[in-house]
Amino acid sequence: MTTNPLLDATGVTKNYGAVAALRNASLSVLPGEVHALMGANGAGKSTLVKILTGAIKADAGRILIRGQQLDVRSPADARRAGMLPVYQEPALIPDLDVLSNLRLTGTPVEPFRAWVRELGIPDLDIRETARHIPLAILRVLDLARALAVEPDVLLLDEMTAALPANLAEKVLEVVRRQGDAGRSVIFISHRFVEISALCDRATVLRDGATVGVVDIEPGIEERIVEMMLGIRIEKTLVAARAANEVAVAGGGRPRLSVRNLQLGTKLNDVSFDLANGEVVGVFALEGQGQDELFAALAGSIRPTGGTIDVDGSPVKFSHPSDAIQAGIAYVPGDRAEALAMQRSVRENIALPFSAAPRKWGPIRMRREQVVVSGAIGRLQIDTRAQGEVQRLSGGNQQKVTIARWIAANARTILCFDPTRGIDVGTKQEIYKLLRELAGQGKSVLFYTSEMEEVQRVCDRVIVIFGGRIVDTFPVEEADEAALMRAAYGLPRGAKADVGILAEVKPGSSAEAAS
Amino acid sequence: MSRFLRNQGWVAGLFALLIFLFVVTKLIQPGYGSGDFGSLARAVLPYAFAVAAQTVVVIAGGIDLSVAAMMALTSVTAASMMNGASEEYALFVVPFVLAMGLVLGALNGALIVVTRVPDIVVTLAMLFVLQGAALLVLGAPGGAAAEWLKASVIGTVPIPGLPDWADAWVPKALALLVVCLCIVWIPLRRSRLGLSIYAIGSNELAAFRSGVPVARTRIVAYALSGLFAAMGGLSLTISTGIGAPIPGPYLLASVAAVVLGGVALGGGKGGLLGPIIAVFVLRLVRTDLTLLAIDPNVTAIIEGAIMVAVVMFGAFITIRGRPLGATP
Amino acid sequence: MTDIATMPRPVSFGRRLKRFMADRPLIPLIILLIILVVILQILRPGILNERWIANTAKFAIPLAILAGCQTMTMLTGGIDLSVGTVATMSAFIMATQIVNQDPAVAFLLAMLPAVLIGLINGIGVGVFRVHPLIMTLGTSLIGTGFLQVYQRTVIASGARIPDFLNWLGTGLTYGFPNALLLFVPVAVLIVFMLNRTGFGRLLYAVGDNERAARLSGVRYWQVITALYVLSSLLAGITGLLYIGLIKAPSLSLAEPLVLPSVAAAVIGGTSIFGGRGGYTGTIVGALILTVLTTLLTILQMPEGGRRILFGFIVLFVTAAYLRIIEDR
Amino acid sequence: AGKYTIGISNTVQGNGWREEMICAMKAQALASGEVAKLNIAHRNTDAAGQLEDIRNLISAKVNAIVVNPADPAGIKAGLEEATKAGIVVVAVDQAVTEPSAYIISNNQEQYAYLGAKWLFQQMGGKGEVLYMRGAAGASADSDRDKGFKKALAEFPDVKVAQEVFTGWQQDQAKQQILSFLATGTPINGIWTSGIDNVIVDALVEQQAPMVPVVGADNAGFVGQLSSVKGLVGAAVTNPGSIGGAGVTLALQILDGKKPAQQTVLVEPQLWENATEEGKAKLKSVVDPSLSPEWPVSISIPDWTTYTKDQIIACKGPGE
Ligand SMILES: Nc1ncnc2c1ncn2[C@@H]1O[C@H](COP(=O)(O)OP(=O)(O)OP(=O)(O)O)[C@@H](O)[C@H]1O
Ligand SMILES: Nc1ncnc2c1ncn2[C@@H]1O[C@H](COP(=O)(O)OP(=O)(O)OP(=O)(O)O)[C@@H](O)[C@H]1O
Ligand SMILES: [Mg+2]
Ligand SMILES: [Mg+2]
Repeated sequence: MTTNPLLDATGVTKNYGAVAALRNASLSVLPGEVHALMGANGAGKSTLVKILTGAIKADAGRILIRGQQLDVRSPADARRAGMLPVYQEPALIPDLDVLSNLRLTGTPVEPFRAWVRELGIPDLDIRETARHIPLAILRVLDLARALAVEPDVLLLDEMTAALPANLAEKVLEVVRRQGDAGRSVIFISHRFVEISALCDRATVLRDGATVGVVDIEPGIEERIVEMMLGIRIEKTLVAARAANEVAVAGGGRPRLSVRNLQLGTKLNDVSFDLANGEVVGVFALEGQGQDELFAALAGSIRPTGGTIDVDGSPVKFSHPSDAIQAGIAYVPGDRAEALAMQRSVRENIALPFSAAPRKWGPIRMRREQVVVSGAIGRLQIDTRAQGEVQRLSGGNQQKVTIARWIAANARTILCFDPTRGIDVGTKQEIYKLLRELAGQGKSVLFYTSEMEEVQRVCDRVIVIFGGRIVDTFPVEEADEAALMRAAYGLPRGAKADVGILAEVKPGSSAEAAS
Repeated sequence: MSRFLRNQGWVAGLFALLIFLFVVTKLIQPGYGSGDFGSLARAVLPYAFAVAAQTVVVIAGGIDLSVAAMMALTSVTAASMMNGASEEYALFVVPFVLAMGLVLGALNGALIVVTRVPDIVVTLAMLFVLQGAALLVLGAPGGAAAEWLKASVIGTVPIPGLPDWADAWVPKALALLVVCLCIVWIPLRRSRLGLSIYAIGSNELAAFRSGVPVARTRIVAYALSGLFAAMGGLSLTISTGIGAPIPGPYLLASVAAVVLGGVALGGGKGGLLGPIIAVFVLRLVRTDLTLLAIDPNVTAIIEGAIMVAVVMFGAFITIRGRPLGATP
Repeated sequence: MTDIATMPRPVSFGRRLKRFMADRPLIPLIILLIILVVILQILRPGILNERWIANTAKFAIPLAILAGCQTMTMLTGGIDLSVGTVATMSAFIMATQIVNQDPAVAFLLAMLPAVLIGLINGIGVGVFRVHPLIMTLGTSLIGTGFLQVYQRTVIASGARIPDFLNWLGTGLTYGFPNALLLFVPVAVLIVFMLNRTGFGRLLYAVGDNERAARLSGVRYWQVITALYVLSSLLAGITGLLYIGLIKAPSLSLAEPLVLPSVAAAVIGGTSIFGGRGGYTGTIVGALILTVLTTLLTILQMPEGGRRILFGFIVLFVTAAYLRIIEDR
Repeated sequence: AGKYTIGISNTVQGNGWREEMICAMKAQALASGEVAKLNIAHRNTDAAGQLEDIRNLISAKVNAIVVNPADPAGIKAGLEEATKAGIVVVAVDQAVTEPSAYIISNNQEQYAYLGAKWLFQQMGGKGEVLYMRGAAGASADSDRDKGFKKALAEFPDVKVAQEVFTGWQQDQAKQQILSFLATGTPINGIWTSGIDNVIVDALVEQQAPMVPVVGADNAGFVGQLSSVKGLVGAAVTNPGSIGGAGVTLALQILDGKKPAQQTVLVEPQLWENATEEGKAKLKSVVDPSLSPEWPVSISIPDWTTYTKDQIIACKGPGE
């Protein structure tokens, strides 16, 4: 093995009009290493990956592959050079079945199947149309497709962000083995647990420029965070939720009361309450019915049985606007679902104001401006590219989806994985925000794919497995081991090893910063 | 099985509708026979090619408003070349005109790629350009077609081993249609190029990121569309014996049949079989209306209503049939 | 990839100009319009007089209003191909009903089919999710059919163009076409609606991301139904204006305006995929097309050549315009 | 009462002239008493579409087909099949190349020649003429072009100032004439291919100098010839009622009375308002009760037997 870098990029620059996505980024990856690419939202990580793989063209910069300057102009070129990306958005063709997708990219089928099994999906139907496959599985298939051609450099852009813990864990294992086999991986994630469990070195980007390269060793997280954010932050970030802060469930009737909710085979007999001023967490592995639960509460689909009471009176939602009328707002995890990408930040935030026909008339611009900028300020949205939401970074887009309901002053917010793909700083803000909302007597239902968030934000957590609520914990008891066990449908108290994440002790240095 | 129904249910339903219409036709006009079926096949011919042309680009996520104008141009070119020429000369004319369709189609695609103007606008502009070119080739309907070409759509195909009464139901026009479509479509469908066409229609960004040469694939899709349109233009010249520079009603008909045939406007879905069956359905409806001597003005109403009703029905069953629990 | 100097260079005048125009997309369009007029003046010195300007405005106005229908529907990712039929129906019904009806009654009767077709379009697109192209095509077929049936019933009574429409369509006041009295308020209203009202916001939002709009509490069908009814009403009013201008009620009166109305909206910078565009650009687009038509009439060129030129110019203008605005 | 079923195929819909033709067919079928049912395929289409209609009419087993051909040669195959199936085929308005078909038509070449010659004489045999043709590519248009060119050849000092295709569309013609007038190019006469009343309207509206105008015998234009001050012009007859004549011819053949030749031509007449006797003639044919797009010559002597009420009612047998 040589010590010459496999991939060496220097001085990469990319401007989008006035916005500089990358100013002076460099990245050097050695053979056989798992190299983390880190940075806050909008730092330019995805942009760099896209440039390295020919998906977009850099304005300037030099890229050497195995010491040679290669002209990578399209993903097909990158593929030939042995560099395979898994982008932040799924890349399977929605209307083709999996097999055709493989043929399209010239991926060998058998290795692909093997990888898919390895990654924890034993029963994939290869003739299934991609459109009908859940997002998390699609991400895994994307990865398997890249692995199947044995790439020299694998570039994973927030691969684990949309994955439930069980799948994420398999992915991490596989990625680690790639490094062991002498192949390189560029790994983007906002989760320090993953970085420290997996990576050898990390390159940190800030505002489009590389600000440092560090070896991953215990205790390095703080330095990374420091570099990423450019400021020294408090050593121990206190949990957003103070231990003594008890739900102000003011004895009155619950804000939201769900009884025996039924939805085909997806939800079974789901009952729980959400009090005013309470944040209730929902924890589940992928596809246990949490999507359906949120969709039903948001008025997107109609339950087949059971009742929902809001403030003690029964409601039936046939459209999201009914739910909104009842003060219930839904923030989807996929921001592409929530935002009008070509419209301005302002219009996106103000969208609910015009929804009802009686609000179709002239807009009171001044009043709207006040409300909207209040929300923007509250979430500290980076508005440099506010003319079109699509030009914001992923994290800032996510903030807009929440800002909308802050502006509309919704009483209950259903947050479906709101911190997916969001940097540590922003995450803290969101946690704080959710707690503040609770403090104002609002109620939040909060699904997350990251366990430690449960402790930071929630008062209570309900665990769903197979469409049923299998357990409800007060937050004090919701340590990761307990949550994990419940999420796998194991009875409380049973001792079982459920993978590497269970080994990470709560409060270990690895996650102090995240 | 359920996947087959999900993918092919629409085509199967359409086919059932076609059979039903044949039964109705037989009831209206008990004398309806193989000769009349031959007439139907001949009427279908230009429409079927127009629809094939439209289908390819719609699957690739585009639309081609210049289909009818392209047919007019290729038709007048063929007719004026064959005017006064020998029978053998047509052997050269046919491939020439097909190549011309291919090249002009590719030009459509190249203009879309190079100018980055939306396809609907580029092909709208090309509609005017091709119409103009057709008028320069032939100022008025005219020209001629070789006799052997004209004969190639009249009569039936004798199939060895089949009794005469069965042969009578295989008109040459139908055989010609099937052969021409299959020669292009079947190899395409099986090739990576075919997959690429579906891919760019389904999700262009994802296709690009999967290594599909998006621009080249789009040009190829339009070139194939041009090829089918040229076949349509030739079939017009063959069946009428002349070329007409003013485009026929094939644009609207092709869009309607594509949608009736279960190919989603927007791309990525569907096949060629559905739209072709839809063409037969639409033509047979016209035959039935003529057989019933319905007031001609009501015909337009009925045709429009069928189009709207069938598509609404299709939308309705997709809304109802959406799997429970899928997040809308 | 090669090393490119990353030093900030002084921004060249050309780039600054381009940036300037990109931020004000109307300016390049207006420049183009002026260039066309200058060419016209060079070809036919003296053409640029008051009378010519008034005439151009007269013909651009109906086109601009119909293009307004296209702009609004295109913002939601739709298109309204039934505007031609609707305008024709209103015009024809007005001209024939005025003969033995009170003007107000005739007006209401004339607007009735507009409302009905708009409603059907809206319900088809908004509730049943039929593709707008197909839906509006279907209703325009149906409308044409009904109009032809209707025509039979009024052959005996004949037609008359009400004086008021005559005055509105062709009259001049101080050299200004009276049609401006209708157009200016309509245009102001559309622009205001798109930029400053909740409904306008929703058009953009729905066209950009329907699911996002839905999650924000927007009921798609309400917006779409209101939109298509509005579009149809505008088309109906255009029909009345147009009949005042043309003064010959024919059954295809406004059909030739349909494709140009789409072209005008596109040239004016409205995206046919929805979510982007506006009406001021469309107005200039309509003016450009009208002047272009005059220009091509004046060029003594065979019809074929003229159409070719028209097609290429539309394509070129759209492409150039996209280039200018895209690197904002 | 009647015993025959007659099929009709026409490929231009919504045009006043063609609508009159269809009404004349219906009225004549009714008036003859010999027709049990009409089967009318009447829509906008081309030769290929007309072939389809003709074949459908053959499938419907009609006794005779009266057809206004989209193209003389383009429907040959269909007409041949019809004759083979024992169906009488009559082409109206325009000729066809199929030898077995009978033809009764207006003489289009003569139509143009007559009008153009009169116009050039009015212009004093010199000057600029605005030549407003029909639809580019249509066969009636190219026949008329022959007639026009023939007349032009006889007047070497007459020049064509501009040649435009109106597409036989009122609105297009109006826009063209307005932009032409705005150029201020002097002209001495206007020849139109039947889109005439909007041209006169435009001259009046724009207060442009009146020049001689030649059009067809459409009700609107004929009315203008008697009412518009200063307008000198001529209407050349192009009766849409030729359709009724076609039905009559078909019935005669079905009854065994074959005409001497395959082709019967109806010669156009010219009605002008330059002379007193012309004015009187125009006065007698003016018919404000008709739609302005309808030709006023709603009947053809010897060939049609229906009344004016019948053609206006536009009802065939059994309706
Ligand atoms: N198409 C575009 N047009 C304009 N600006 C863009 C575009 N794509 C990215 N940007 C800008 O470039 C910057 C970097 O974006 P990028 O997506 O690379 O960030 P990231 O580091 O991947 O962030 P995240 O962690 O949120 O995914 C952001 O400020 C973003 O607004
Ligand atoms: N058009 C608007 N512009 C700015 N803010 C608005 C607008 N419409 C509503 N809001 C804000 O959103 C919040 C909730 O709006 P919602 O529509 O539920 O209130 P509402 O009582 O229906 O409003 P209204 O008083 O206008 O009828 C309010 O606090 C209000 O300030
Ligand atoms: Mg990113
Ligand atoms: Mg990003």
